[in-house]
Amino acid sequence: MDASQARAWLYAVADSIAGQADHLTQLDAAIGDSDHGVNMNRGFTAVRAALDGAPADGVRGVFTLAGSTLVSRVGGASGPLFGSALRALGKALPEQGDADTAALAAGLRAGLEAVCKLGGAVPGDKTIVDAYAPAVDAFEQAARAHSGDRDGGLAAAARAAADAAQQGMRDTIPLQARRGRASYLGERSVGHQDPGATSTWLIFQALADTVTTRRP
Amino acid sequence: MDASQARAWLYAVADSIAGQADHLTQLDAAIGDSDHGVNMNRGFTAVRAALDGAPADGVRGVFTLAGSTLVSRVGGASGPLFGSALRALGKALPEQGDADTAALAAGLRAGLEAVCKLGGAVPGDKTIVDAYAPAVDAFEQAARAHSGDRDGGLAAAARAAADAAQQGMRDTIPLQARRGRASYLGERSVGHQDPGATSTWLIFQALADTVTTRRP
Amino acid sequence: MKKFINHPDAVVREALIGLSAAHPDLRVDLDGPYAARADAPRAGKVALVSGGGSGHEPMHAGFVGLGMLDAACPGEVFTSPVPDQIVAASRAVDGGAGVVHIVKNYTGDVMNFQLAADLLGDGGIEVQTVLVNDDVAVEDSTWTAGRRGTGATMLVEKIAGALAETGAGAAAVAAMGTRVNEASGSFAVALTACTTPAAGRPGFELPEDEMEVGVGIHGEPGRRREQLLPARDIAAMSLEAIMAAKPVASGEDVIVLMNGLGGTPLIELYLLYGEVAGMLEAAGVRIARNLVGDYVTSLDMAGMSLTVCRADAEMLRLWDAPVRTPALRWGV
Amino acid sequence: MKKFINHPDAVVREALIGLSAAHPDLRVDLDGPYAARADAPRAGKVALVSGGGSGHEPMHAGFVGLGMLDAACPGEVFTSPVPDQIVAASRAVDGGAGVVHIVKNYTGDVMNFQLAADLLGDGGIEVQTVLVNDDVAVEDSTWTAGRRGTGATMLVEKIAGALAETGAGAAAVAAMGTRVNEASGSFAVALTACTTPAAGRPGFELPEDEMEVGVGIHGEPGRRREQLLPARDIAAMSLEAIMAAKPVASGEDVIVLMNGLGGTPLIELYLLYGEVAGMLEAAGVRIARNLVGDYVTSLDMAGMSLTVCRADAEMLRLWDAPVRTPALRWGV
Ligand SMILES: Nc1ncnc2c1ncn2[C@@H]1O[C@H](COP(=O)(O)OP(=O)(O)O)[C@@H](O)[C@H]1O
Ligand SMILES: Nc1ncnc2c1ncn2[C@@H]1O[C@H](COP(=O)(O)OP(=O)(O)O)[C@@H](O)[C@H]1O
Ligand SMILES: [Mg+2]
Ligand SMILES: [Mg+2]
Ligand SMILES: [Mg+2]
Ligand SMILES: [Mg+2]
Repeated sequence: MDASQARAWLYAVADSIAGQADHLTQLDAAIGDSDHGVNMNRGFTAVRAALDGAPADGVRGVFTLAGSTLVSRVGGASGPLFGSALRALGKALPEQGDADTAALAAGLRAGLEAVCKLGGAVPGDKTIVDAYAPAVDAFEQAARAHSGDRDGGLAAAARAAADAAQQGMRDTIPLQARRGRASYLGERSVGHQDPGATSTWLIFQALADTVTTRRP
Repeated sequence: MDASQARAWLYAVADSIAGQADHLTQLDAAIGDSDHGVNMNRGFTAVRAALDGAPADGVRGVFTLAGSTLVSRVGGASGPLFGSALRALGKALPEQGDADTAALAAGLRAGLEAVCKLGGAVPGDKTIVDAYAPAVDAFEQAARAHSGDRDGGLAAAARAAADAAQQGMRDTIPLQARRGRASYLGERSVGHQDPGATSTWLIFQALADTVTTRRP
Repeated sequence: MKKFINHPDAVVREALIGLSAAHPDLRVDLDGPYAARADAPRAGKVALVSGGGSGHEPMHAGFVGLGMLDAACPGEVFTSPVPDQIVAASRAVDGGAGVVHIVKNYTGDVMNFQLAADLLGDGGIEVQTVLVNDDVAVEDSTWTAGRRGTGATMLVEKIAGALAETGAGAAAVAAMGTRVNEASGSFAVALTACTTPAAGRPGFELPEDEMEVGVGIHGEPGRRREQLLPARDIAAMSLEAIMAAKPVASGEDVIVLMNGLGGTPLIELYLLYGEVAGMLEAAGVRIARNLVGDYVTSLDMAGMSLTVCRADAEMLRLWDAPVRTPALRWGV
Repeated sequence: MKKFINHPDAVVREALIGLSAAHPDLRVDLDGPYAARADAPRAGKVALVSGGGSGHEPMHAGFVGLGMLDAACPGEVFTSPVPDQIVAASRAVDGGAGVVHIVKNYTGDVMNFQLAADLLGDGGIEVQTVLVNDDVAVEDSTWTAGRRGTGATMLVEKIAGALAETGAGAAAVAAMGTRVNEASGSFAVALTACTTPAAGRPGFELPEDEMEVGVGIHGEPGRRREQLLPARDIAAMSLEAIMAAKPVASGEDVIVLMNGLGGTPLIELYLLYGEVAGMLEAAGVRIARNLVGDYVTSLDMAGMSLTVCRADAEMLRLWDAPVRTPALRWGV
């Protein structure tokens, strides 16, 4: 992945979140405080603006800038979590230049670890982690299996990650929340899809779309 | 009219107001503050209780007790107005014993004068006066015309007063209010029936019903 | 109807029980009913008595205390008090220096306070009356009920109350109250109707995109219904109506009350206040003092009222004087 | 959605403009954004900084001033502030004696304040954190997000703020805050949902005869939905839940906060307070101090929260200490 692909991914996330903002907010209305779409949209609108104004650095710079922007502009639970994930992803990548698929896999895992460390959630808590963890697993596996592909397995890994994130997102529905605002509802959180897991899926979906479209 | 007729009238008013309280409150919701039925019902419930506990005095005592009770228990515009009317009616009647129809007519006129003096309203202002004034006129006329009746014209006068009050009440609909709370609405008060005029009609209607039923 | 009540008929009484429990500085007489300063009567001090329908809390009982009212008479919800309770309250706080009644200009309030003043006069207690009629949405005409008393009532109570505390006579206290009233204009806009406990349903229905303009504080409809506007335009419309009726010149001082009608979040009141402050600044008018919050309410109505009082140095000095009441407190 | 706003995105900023115009004792930084005491930093005084999502007004900016907070960081509506603004506010009011953060226990608040504390620590400013988690509707478990911070936050801010004013050190101020939190329990019931400016519609629909029991202050649904009950039963249910989690013995003193969530008329809060006062009296518990009103709100939600804090003599002394803020003021 090069810097322009990284940018394209984040722009695609911004577009996707903007389009889904109302839906995300409505998911949050059911088990939270009706602001998740607003938060994510504010954050990725700021990311877009930051990237527009930033020099065309390497992938590391793109992701750390995006992560810092989310941390500084979103607030709530999602700002620090998604922001720290992107920042950790960036910091795991080479100081200069592009990242190969294996490096990206390691970076995504570093992002997941940052989320788990900051938020203390484990799989099954009905959070971002429930979409993010299976996505990283799937990304790693597919990256290894498709390392011989012309693109180093990036497209296959991204697709696998997006599918796994989607499944993880859906699997949050029957869960009772143990972290975040939804946990206050106790049993009433059962039967609703987690907003943060949904955003996580949108992010991986945007990755898959970006690297697929851009495969020459 | 003797004291037991006077009491029967006031009890009948209490019944009628209780039955129409919601309607009166709804009329007040349109151009006032949604409490006229509640106020009148509180007042006449108190009148009933006061009469229940009072010795069977003459007509004068019955009406002054009822009037004072309204003044002390209702508040708002309707308490002092209807209370003063009943008090003035009582005070215009003989110190002892019954009241003939002419005395009653004079008493009703004294009540009207008390209302006009206290509230400053004239006919056409969309108030109690718009039902009360024609009712008194009609009562006086019919009383004179039917003074030869077995009951001294009481039933005929009461019936005429009730009909005139009803007409006066209906005639408040097209008026723009110039007194009371409805006046704050300006032109928006047009097209609504005045709550106080409606209560006035109920009071005269109860009189007609009482003296008609009791005519042997 | 969704309210924290036990029974519609018991609301006023049970709230007074709570008021009494919450404020040991007040003496609440449940039979009057009235709420008085626990240290009243104070010999030689003019006694300020106010009252009106309940549903406007904290007005009036929330303004009883040092530097403001000596007693307040709460009527039933949106129903003026009865003469008996006004008489009882006035007698309870009369310190021999005279009694001043502060009366909002509503037919019911005026008549009941008048009957009470007559009874008190018969009993040898002279009453001065300050009539408050600040609501510029209604035209001032002797041929109608005239303007309503709304937000300015609390300014009158604060400033006249402070003057009474200095030992001024009843005529002077009443004159000051009247001066504050004359210097004040108010205008209110509602986004929803309110629901009285007794009626059990909203007084009117208002579509999602409309507002009632020129409402009072009794849940009644306003002067007109309009398309909902941005806060800036609502602030401008209200301020213009006030300034047209009660002009303030550039360079003059005002007290501004940005008041919530009960169901409006404070964040919106501050936003509105910011708009008003900007407009007054542009007009060269100095906001010498201000209050932002729920002071004169209309149960759960979502709405706001703006009051602007052209204040001279004496009024400002009295405004700043110590006050210790449940709802207004400073300097002590 | 019917609100006095200009645009959903501008609400917080424009309300801060109004706050700034209304309160010259505050210095409002619109870029932070934060609201600070105009006289901060005060050399040698521990600086108290709080913050959280907007929509809870007067909390927190309404509690900035002498004897309470040095600064407050308002986030977007119902969204915790970001680390940058917490850092900016803390730096602006740091008087060299250390900074205490008062943080309500929500995932977002905890994380953002933690990130800010880390950044401040890197810059040489030591931060002590008081975590407020008084809402007994939620079970206290290390395996979940735990209890929410609600009404007790303002008690913590008042009492720790008074201690900071005496020149106490940061550790002592934080310890006092924690003590107040541990002594406090809260429980809330809502009759309606609230509407955030951004979402534009109520967070949930609640039938005319039902209530949400065990709600927080962010418009979220409660622990359960129940048939609407009389005020007396709602008061009893709330008090019992608090007493079960935070027992108070007969003969002990408490501070009671009967708080409105934004859309509840004050008359209902007094009525509820009367019920609570009667029950506590029957239990031999003495209400040493109380507040009745809207202090910790949830926009326009019709609802109430009850907070009971078992208070020792030191807490009561600090409670009584002078405070001068937009929303709480006495003794000065
Ligand atoms: N401790 C946590 N770990 C991981 N994700 C979390 C945690 N707490 C909350 N989340 C995620 O955050 C989402 C809510 O984000 P958002 O609505 O923006 O913030 P807030 O809850 O502060 O309003 C939840 O749907 C959940 O996926
Ligand atoms: N000045 C007045 N003279 C005569 N009747 C009046 C006057 N003002 C008001 N009313 C009557 O009072 C009625 C309202 O009574 P009510 O609702 O009980 O009192 P309030 O207006 O104080 O709420 C009006 O419908 C009108 O008929
Ligand atoms: Mg949320
Ligand atoms: Mg009425
Ligand atoms: Mg009324
Ligand atoms: Mg939030």
